[in-house]
Amino acid sequence: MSSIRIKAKDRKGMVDVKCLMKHNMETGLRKDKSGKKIPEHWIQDVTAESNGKVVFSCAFNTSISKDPYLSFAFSGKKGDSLKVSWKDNTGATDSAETKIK
Amino acid sequence: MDRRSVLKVAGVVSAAATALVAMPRLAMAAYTEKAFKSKAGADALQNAYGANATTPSDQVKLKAPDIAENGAVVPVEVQTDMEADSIAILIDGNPSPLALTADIPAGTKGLVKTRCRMGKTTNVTAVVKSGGKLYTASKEVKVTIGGCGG
Amino acid sequence: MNHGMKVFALTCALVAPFAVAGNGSTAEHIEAATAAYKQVAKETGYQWTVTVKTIKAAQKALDAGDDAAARKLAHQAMDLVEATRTQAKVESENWKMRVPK
Amino acid sequence: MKKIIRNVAFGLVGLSISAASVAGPEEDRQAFRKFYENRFPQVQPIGDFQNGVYSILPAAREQWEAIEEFPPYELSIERGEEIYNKTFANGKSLKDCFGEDGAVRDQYPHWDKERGMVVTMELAINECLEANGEKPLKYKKGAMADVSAYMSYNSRGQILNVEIPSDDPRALAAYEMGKEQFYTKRGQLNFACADCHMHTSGMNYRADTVSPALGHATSWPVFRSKWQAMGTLHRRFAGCHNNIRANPFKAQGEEYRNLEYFVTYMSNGLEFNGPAARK
Repeated sequence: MSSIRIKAKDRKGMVDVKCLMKHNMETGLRKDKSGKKIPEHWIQDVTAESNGKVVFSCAFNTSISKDPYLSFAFSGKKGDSLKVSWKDNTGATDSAETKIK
Repeated sequence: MDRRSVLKVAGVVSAAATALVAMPRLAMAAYTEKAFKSKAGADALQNAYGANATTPSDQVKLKAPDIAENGAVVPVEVQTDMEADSIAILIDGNPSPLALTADIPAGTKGLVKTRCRMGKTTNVTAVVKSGGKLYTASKEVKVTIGGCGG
Repeated sequence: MNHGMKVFALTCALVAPFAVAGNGSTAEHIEAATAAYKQVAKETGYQWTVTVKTIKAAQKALDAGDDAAARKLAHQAMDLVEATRTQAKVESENWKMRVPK
Repeated sequence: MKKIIRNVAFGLVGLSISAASVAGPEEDRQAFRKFYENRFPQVQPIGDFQNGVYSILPAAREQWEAIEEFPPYELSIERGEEIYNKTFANGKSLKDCFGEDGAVRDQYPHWDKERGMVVTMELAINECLEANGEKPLKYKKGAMADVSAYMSYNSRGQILNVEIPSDDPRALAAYEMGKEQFYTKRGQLNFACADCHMHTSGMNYRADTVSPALGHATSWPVFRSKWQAMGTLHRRFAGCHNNIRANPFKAQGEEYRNLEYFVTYMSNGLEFNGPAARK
């Protein structure tokens, strides 16, 4: 299952998007039980595409909370597709797609 | 807007440098080491936008709590009715202040909501890039530790 | 320390916690505090985390060869056990006055 | 250290002893509810106490509402749903114990007359697992909190209605034990649940405002920002006891089950709205 949960709703032509991305967002400042620093590991880039066109993109620092939440809005309509994807500092990626409600 | 943070952001540039150098607009906001690892807000803006002269504006709406319930999850919302190209969130007191930059293509609302980590009581600044200029709004968010719940 | 001595130490501890302070080895004092702690817990259900911590600290000091510090901590633990016992006794009636009428 | 002890002991001895309470559970509940109505008249309607400390703290409520926009416990509900629908080795599943969607919150905690004990939902989940040859889950967090979150989510809107059957004096005794727990000072810091969550509710302990106890039982399990994870009610009980330097009791042991019986009964009439996010 994807690490991304998307809720996208058409409100009079504006699509209200809410996403939650499951990710530890390690800051690199935390230590594990043995006192060793846990290396930083975080989502750097998030991109949202609707019907193949980029409608929103952003870059995160490690100061975005664990399991990042992101909300934005763009003009679109019910039934359109919305794909959200992320890439973290290790190069790992994930994406999820939904139909706008 | 807290005056000190304006000064801090604005102080590094000379008065003459208020006009921004025209930058080729990036198609997407992308993580850059230079901007996100900067230790000062002004440097972060310089590295992200090629300029760091800012103007406080009531057109930039920043929603953040006066007292954070938990510094690990502070809800922050930036919204503007201006024609925004980009939105950024700066948390002054964090080791690297720039928390987020968002690219706002045409047809997308000048809005971003997220949850941030804050190490201590400090100013949160919302930055909106519009018409080649940077507009800001900021407020102090208190972070408390202790008691039973925190 | 055999069982008889343990009971003896415990009895001393319960009857007059300070009387025992000058006699016996530090190890015995720690054991007496531990036994008293368990006894009060069994009788009343009242246990303080700080007592356990103090007993552990006493043992650690003893293991490290700091007899004086260990002895002091053992006595502190015994005081805490006594305070726990007092709390249990007083509360067996006093809780009722906090019930709204 | 000695000074603290002396002060504690002095405080204890200094208290006067009042007459024993003789009221029954229903009178208790009404007096309990009235206490909070008088203390927080701004909480309207009374059902809003289901939102815990946010019912009395408008500034914190705004942040909480922002978190509830996409609450972190949704991931837990999903995991819980998977566990709930998973087929056991014997071909059965949790559905065979709790129905298609597990919306059974309003049946717990209840008095089990046959066994003479309070049964909570989490206890019942493990009993179902064990009866079917499955491994029981740990009570405070993880998979148990997830299953509980899923079942709780499906139970939203149910009205708390804990019963203390009058034909079994042991049920009343269990309730009384829970009640005594709630009002009894424990730990080195010498606090009763009621000291913080009743008599100083709404006031600050260092940086934190203490929540009212009315509504305490309506929203579990909870995703706590402090934990960065889910936890059950008994996890929180243990956390509170640790805070006041009292050794916590065992999760799902008699003490905490009876305490849950009491606090849930006190919130009878409120709506169940778990799982929830808390600071």
